Amino acid sequence: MADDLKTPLLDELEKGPWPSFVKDIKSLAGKKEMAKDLLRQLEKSYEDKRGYWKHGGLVGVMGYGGGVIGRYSALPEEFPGVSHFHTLRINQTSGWFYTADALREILNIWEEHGSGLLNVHGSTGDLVLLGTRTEELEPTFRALTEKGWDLGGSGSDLRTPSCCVGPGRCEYACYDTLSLAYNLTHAYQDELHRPMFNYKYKIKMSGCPNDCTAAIARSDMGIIGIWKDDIQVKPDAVAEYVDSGLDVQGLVVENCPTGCIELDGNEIKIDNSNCVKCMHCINVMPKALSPGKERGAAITLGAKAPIVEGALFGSVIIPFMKLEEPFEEVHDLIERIWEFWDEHGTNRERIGEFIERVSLATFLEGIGEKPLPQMIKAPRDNPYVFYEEYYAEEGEGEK
Amino acid sequence: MADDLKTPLLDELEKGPWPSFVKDIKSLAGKKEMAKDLLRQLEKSYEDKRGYWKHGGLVGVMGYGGGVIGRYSALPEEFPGVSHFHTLRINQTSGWFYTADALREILNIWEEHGSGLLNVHGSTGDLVLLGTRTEELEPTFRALTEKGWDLGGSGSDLRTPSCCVGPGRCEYACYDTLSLAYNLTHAYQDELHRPMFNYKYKIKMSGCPNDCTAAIARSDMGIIGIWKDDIQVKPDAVAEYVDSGLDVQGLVVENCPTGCIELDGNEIKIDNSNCVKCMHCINVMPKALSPGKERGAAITLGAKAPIVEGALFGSVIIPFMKLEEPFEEVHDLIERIWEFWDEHGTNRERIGEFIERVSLATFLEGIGEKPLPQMIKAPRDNPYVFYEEYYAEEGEGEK
Amino acid sequence: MATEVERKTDIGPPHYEKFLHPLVKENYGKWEYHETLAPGVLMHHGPAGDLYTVRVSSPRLVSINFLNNILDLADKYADGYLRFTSRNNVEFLLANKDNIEPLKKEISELGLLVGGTNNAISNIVHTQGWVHCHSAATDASGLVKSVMDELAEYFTSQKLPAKLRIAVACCLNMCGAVHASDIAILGVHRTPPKIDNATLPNLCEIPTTVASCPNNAIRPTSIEGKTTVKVDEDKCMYCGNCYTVCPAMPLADPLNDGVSIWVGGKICNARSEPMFTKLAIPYLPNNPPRWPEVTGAVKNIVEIYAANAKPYERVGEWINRIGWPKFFDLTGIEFTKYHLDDFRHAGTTYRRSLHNRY
Amino acid sequence: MATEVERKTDIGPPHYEKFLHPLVKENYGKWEYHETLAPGVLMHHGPAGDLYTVRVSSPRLVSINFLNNILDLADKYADGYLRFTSRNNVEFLLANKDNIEPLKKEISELGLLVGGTNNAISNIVHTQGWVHCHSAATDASGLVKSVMDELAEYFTSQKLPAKLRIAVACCLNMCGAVHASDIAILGVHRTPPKIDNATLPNLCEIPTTVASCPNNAIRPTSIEGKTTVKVDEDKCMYCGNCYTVCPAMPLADPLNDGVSIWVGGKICNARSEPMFTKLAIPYLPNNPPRWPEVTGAVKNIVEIYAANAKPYERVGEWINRIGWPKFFDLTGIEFTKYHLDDFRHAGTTYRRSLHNRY
Ligand code: SRM
Ligand code: SRM
Ligand code: SRM
Ligand code: SRM
Ligand code: SF4
Ligand code: SF4
Ligand code: SF4
Ligand code: SF4
Ligand code: SF4
Ligand code: SF4
Ligand code: SF4
Ligand code: SF4
Repeated sequence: MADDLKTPLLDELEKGPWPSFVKDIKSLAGKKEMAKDLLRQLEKSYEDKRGYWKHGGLVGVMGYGGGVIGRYSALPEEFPGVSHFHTLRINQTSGWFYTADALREILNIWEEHGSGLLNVHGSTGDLVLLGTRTEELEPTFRALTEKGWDLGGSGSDLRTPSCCVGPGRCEYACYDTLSLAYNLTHAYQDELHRPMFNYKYKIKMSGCPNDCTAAIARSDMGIIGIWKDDIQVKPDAVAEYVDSGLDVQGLVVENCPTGCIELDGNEIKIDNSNCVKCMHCINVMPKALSPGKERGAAITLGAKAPIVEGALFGSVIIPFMKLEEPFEEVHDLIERIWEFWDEHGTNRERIGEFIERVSLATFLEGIGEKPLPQMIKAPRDNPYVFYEEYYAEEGEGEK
Repeated sequence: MADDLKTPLLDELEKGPWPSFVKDIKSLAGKKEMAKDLLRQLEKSYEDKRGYWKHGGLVGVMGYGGGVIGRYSALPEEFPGVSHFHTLRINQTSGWFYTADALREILNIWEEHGSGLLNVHGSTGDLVLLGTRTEELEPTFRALTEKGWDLGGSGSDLRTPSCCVGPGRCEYACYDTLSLAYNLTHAYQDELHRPMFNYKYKIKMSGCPNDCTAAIARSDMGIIGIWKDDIQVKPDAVAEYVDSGLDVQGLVVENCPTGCIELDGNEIKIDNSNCVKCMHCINVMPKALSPGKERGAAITLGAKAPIVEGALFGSVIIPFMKLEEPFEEVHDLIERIWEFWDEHGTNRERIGEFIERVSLATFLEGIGEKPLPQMIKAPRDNPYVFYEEYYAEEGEGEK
Repeated sequence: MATEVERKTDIGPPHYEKFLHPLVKENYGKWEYHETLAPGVLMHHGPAGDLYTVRVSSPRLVSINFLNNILDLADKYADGYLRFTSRNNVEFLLANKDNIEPLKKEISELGLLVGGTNNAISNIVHTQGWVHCHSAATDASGLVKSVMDELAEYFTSQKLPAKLRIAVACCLNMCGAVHASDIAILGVHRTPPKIDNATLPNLCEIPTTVASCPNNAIRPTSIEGKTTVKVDEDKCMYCGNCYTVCPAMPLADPLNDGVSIWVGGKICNARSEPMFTKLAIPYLPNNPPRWPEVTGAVKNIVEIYAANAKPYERVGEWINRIGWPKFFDLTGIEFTKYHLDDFRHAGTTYRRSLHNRY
Repeated sequence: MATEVERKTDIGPPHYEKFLHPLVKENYGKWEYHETLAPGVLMHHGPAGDLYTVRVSSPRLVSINFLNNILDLADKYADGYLRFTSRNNVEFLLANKDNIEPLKKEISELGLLVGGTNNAISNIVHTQGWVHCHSAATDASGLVKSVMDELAEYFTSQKLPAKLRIAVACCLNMCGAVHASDIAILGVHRTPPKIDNATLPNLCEIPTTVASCPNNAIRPTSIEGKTTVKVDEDKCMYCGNCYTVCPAMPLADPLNDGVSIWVGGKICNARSEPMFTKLAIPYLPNNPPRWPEVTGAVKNIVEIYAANAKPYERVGEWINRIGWPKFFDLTGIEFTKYHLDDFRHAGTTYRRSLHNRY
């Protein structure tokens, strides 16, 4: 540790059982002026209770409009090591699977070109290389692409799609999340790298309603695995659970949101017509129960954080779609959505706010989908219907 | 029946098991030109599929601004009998209790001065005398007051308060609805008869959460009986229900919205800390269960029909208030509410819309009540808090 | 006008105690429990003795003749005491159990029905319609008569899974219970107000009229030098608020006015919280005198509900259990874009979870 | 820059198959079930054999040193395969059960924790804070470290009633999961933007800046002949959207910035539908480096929840069962006017029924 580094406040964060980011940054402070000045500036933030970063400028790599977040210290004289401190967002792999060797290649590049600090991963899913100078961006990018890595999204573009581990390690996956994430990221390279949308557009893919990527809360478009038919039941395994002492009545039956499970001795009966595919019973008894055989995904639109009309969860636009390679139906849908949003959305209007503004009915019409009762919690309760058909003296009409 | 009365369409409504208003109006057609022309005009409406009434004008009795709804036929030449067809709204009695003799006095007055037609009762609760001429209004009023009857509300005033049968015939009544309705109607005669509010203000009183007057849906102020302590249980009577074959488990326990009842053989145990006073268990087993002993009412504000911001249910402003004669606490509350609404509300803005516009927090401050978690379903989920306390260099402040 | 007596005002309604049956007075606030002896017949038990209530249908729009008949029965069987309910039924209050049957007989001779208690369809809360209101898009009394003729068996029996409350209102003002009923029938306009430019400038205050529109569809304009208003037809959703404020903007339109059907509202707190009524059928034609499309639609919903709901499950509770897709499925009602909310809180009605039935 | 090779663009991420352990490839899409062998250790059973996952804490903000250590362990115990989770934990994928214990030992020697599975508090989803973002009202990494130090035992055990997900975000943009977490910690500003009139006219487009405010608090104004903006302080609710659009309107205010605490959100559809997080504590001071008020408040909520919830009941489900009044009661958190919603759909949060606990 450099002896000119005095960070008494941050030093407090080296204590305690949880791994310490301070310790980790310090481990680089000897070789990286950037790491050292980051700690110094952060120490000052801890003293003064405020950040010292300037609003980012327009920096990036040639031909791309996204993937880099510009960042400059507000105190560059005091902390020259972080006078530039831009991040690069690198497309992670589907499901965040890596080999040690592949990751080492990235680390080596980053050791050479940047701060040596990373976020593994960013909240959207990217591998975030945290902190480098403007003049290093292009060389870093070149080195990365040579090893097969590309930048992710930022700004008003398609953001790096992300997906759960899915069929890679999960028995619940109702479609191949890894394959779809790969497919979409490649299909929409232009949209990912060249911001031309009204605002950001995030896609998250979860293989089942457990939604381990938080698609319903954090993605403009959520593609969430689901099934249409009956839950698959292995009666022997049910009996085993019961015999093993699992309180199936209390923990499973009584927690079913629609009360559609009945336990009779060590047999269960599910009224699948009332099952809302919540996953709970399957989660508790994975050896005995699994999603049905008619599998696919529901597609939701519009989730986002609260800026500015309040946070939204995604809302179901396609209650069920079969998902099979080459995923043409998904492409077709995505393109219809983007086209309509592009034409009628306004600047900085996320798709969720857009749908609320133009109304779900108009939106469905715009993208060419029929209204279905699965898209709503309940029909309208107010009588303010914009009737479009009417009768005129001469016969029937439409406004 | 007058033989010049041809109403082939309306005649269809004389058939069928449900009592026929047409038959009833016809029974007067011989003696009342008003009834006859009402039928004729109505027949025309049935032919043409539209009403033939003109927008009411300003008619009433001297010194009152409400209680009369003016109405004129749009076709006075064709239907002179209903060229004027005003209604008088008469204050019903608490709980709509009458004696035959008292009602006969009203009927006699109405036979003399009006159409002989009535609504028993109007949706707000008044006894509605349906159809008379402008010049009859004052004599009718005089005759009515002589017999002890007064007009109800209309326009932007306090509307006729109404209440459920309550302690008059219901074992569930948590306070004396009849007495409070009488008390309020008399206490606020001026507000009832002289419209000076921003808009109408309806008060409905139900003795328990069954809410047999629909206070939560149809009154700007709902006063709904409730208790705070434990449901009273008669164990013997519970056992009797069980023994008699009532499916207490299926019909009571499993229908409790918070699952706070347990049935053990023929004993029940209620976790009253989780009971939300929904009444269901008491409704199913009235001989065995009854509301607790610490009784009073919850007070809700703001219910209304959809014009113009959408329908509202009342929202809890006072989670619990003891209600005992002379009801001073209620008066005090009502006056604080009216004062604040009067000062800050706008024209044609019901109290429910007013609260939503200024916000519940502001409203509570305005009427001098503290915020309580019982007033909401859940705290805010958006982060747009208008913080009012802040620190300035010189110390603490408040905006 | 005979001798001049002082004119009274602000006397308020008479004290209710005058109208309480002696048995009611004695049991006042001390009632212990009640039982339903038969459809329309209740027994309330109190320390001073049992009170018997006989509940009788009323069209609500009645004549003095109707009431005189009722009052005579009250004198004959109920010691002259009676009351009306919050849903406009008549209730005879009897101290003597033996009077129940003779009273029922005479009621029936008058062409009236006994019932409406417990798991019945009680009287319909309704409004004025073409009988009295300028604003009506349909008639109320005729609709009620037509619907209740179809459903009378549910008034006189208690065979439904739970109480079923119906409301009728003749325009969007919803004078009554439409927004919180198991089934509601609502008169609707479907074309914008027709502006009477000849009278408007004299009859209406322009700023108030403009301000009355919740959707800012009304703009001031000038015709032949006089200030009047025009309506942006694309923004109008036919609420009628302008007409309430300005008589020169009527919405009535015989070709297009009609009726919409709503379901699933409730008021009481029993089990579930109060619920708003939701759109089931956006439009059915006005077809007087019998409105067969409306009565058919309502009866269909009642029967599907009766066949499928569990005991104590109100219409809205039943739909919440089976889900809206199933409701549309079972009733055969078409799901349309009109069912999708597009008003203020529309977003809160979207399905924002994966909980769905297919 | 060495020899000039053709610069590649738009190559997208590498194909995931390259990174799948052979056992994963064989079992791909054929997994049958899983078991949790110990906190942080999962076994997934597939026809080609069992896969063992060891989940390890990560501060997410890491150095190449940290990762190199991790990668060495992957080589040594997991045939060089690893993955990261959607909550930023590291997962080693082992074909050999015998490697679990030695791996755990080395992990612990590195000062890392194994856990986060099942009914645990998993890693905190968080954001940049004072480490990188211009917008931050607090630090994220320091808060996470402080909170997780307090709660580490819940990461390494599975003793909670259900999963408990925590999120931290350093400003209202909520880059992460704040709006749908069991517990969320949110950096807040409490004073309006301070306008830098010297630079604003050059840096910002006035109409865009004015339009950015959701509450119309921003108006154009002129100072010394230059067009700039002013803020109506009564209308500002400190959302920071103007600052995102216009750098000359910073909100940072060391005296007043701080942290709010939110509870009861969830994402998965298990049992109940996804729920938003709701306000629990409107404001706690920024007190670096350890934020004792915040860690204390979070720990209190976790412990009260742990002691009172039923199995499988997430924080929000627990609160829904016991009711908000009881939540405030049990946790001792003060209920204030700030808890009452006053934004767009505020009315939908009012208690519009009699269902209440006292
Ligand atoms: C780096 C990252 C946080 C992190 O530490 O992980 C991040 C950082 C920023 N986000 Fe974010 N967001 C990041 C994921 C998110 C997420 C989570 C997600 O994607 O799942 C959200 C919530 C979901 C959503 O999209 O709504 C999110 C919602 C926002 C918002 C609010 C958007 C809204 O509509 O409410 C803004 C503000 C904006 O867009 O103007 C924002 C803006 C920003 C900016 C660009 C700040 C700004 O105002 O310009 C931040 C740059 C910080 C910096 O210095 O690097 N960020 N941002 C995440 C991206 C890493 C990655 O690519 O993997
Ligand atoms: C007579 C009555 C209907 C009936 O047949 O029973 C009635 C009749 C009228 N109501 Fe009503 N309302 C009547 C009870 C109601 C109720 C029910 C209640 O009070 O429980 C409501 C719904 C609850 C509420 O107050 O919101 C009701 C909500 C309206 C509204 C919509 C108000 C709103 O804020 O949404 C209007 C329109 C207005 O106020 O401008 C309205 C307006 C009217 C007017 C005055 C028409 C108008 O636009 O000026 C009607 C006069 C009809 C006529 O020709 O007599 N009436 N009105 C009811 C009063 C009788 C009585 O005094 O007992
Ligand atoms: C007479 C009346 C009060 C009055 O002051 O006039 C009344 C009287 C009783 N109600 Fe009611 N209710 C009356 C209107 C209502 C209303 C208001 C309405 O319909 O507009 C409601 C709310 C309806 C709703 O939720 O939409 C109402 C919801 C109840 C309930 C809850 C029903 C449920 O959903 O479970 C009960 C409990 C029960 O039936 O056991 C109840 C129970 C009762 C009891 C049993 C109370 C008692 O112990 O005496 C009375 C006889 C019930 C019956 O008819 O079966 N009363 N009751 C009203 C009769 C109206 C009618 O002619 O049919
Ligand atoms: C690895 C990961 C997916 C990935 O692609 O990275 C994952 C993996 C699994 N999840 Fe998950 N979930 C993962 C994030 C999530 C998230 C998203 C989040 O936390 O932001 C959720 C939604 C959380 C929420 O509702 O707020 C999530 C909600 C679930 C649930 C539902 C829990 C519940 O409330 O009942 C289950 C079911 C269960 O645990 O039995 C589940 C079940 C599982 C299973 C058992 C699936 C399986 O059979 O393999 C996996 C191990 C669970 C465990 O950790 O105990 N997973 N899971 C994520 C691990 C994050 C971490 O490091 O802790
Ligand atoms: S979302 Fe479903 S399929 Fe994907 S990892 Fe989670 S539980 Fe498995
Ligand atoms: S998935 Fe959920 S709704 Fe369906 S049966 Fe299982 S617990 Fe019930
Ligand atoms: S509201 Fe309650 S007290 Fe009043 S009549 Fe109905 S059940 Fe009885
Ligand atoms: S009143 Fe309702 S909530 Fe309370 S115990 Fe009875 S059924 Fe349950
Ligand atoms: S509902 Fe409309 S038409 Fe019917 S009485 Fe009320 S205001 Fe008149
Ligand atoms: S009917 Fe309603 S929406 Fe149409 S112009 Fe009149 S006030 Fe506006
Ligand atoms: S939450 Fe706010 S401060 Fe934190 S990274 Fe996101 S934009 Fe920056
Ligand atoms: S912080 Fe938000 S509310 Fe305040 S001025 Fe800026 S944009 Fe408007």
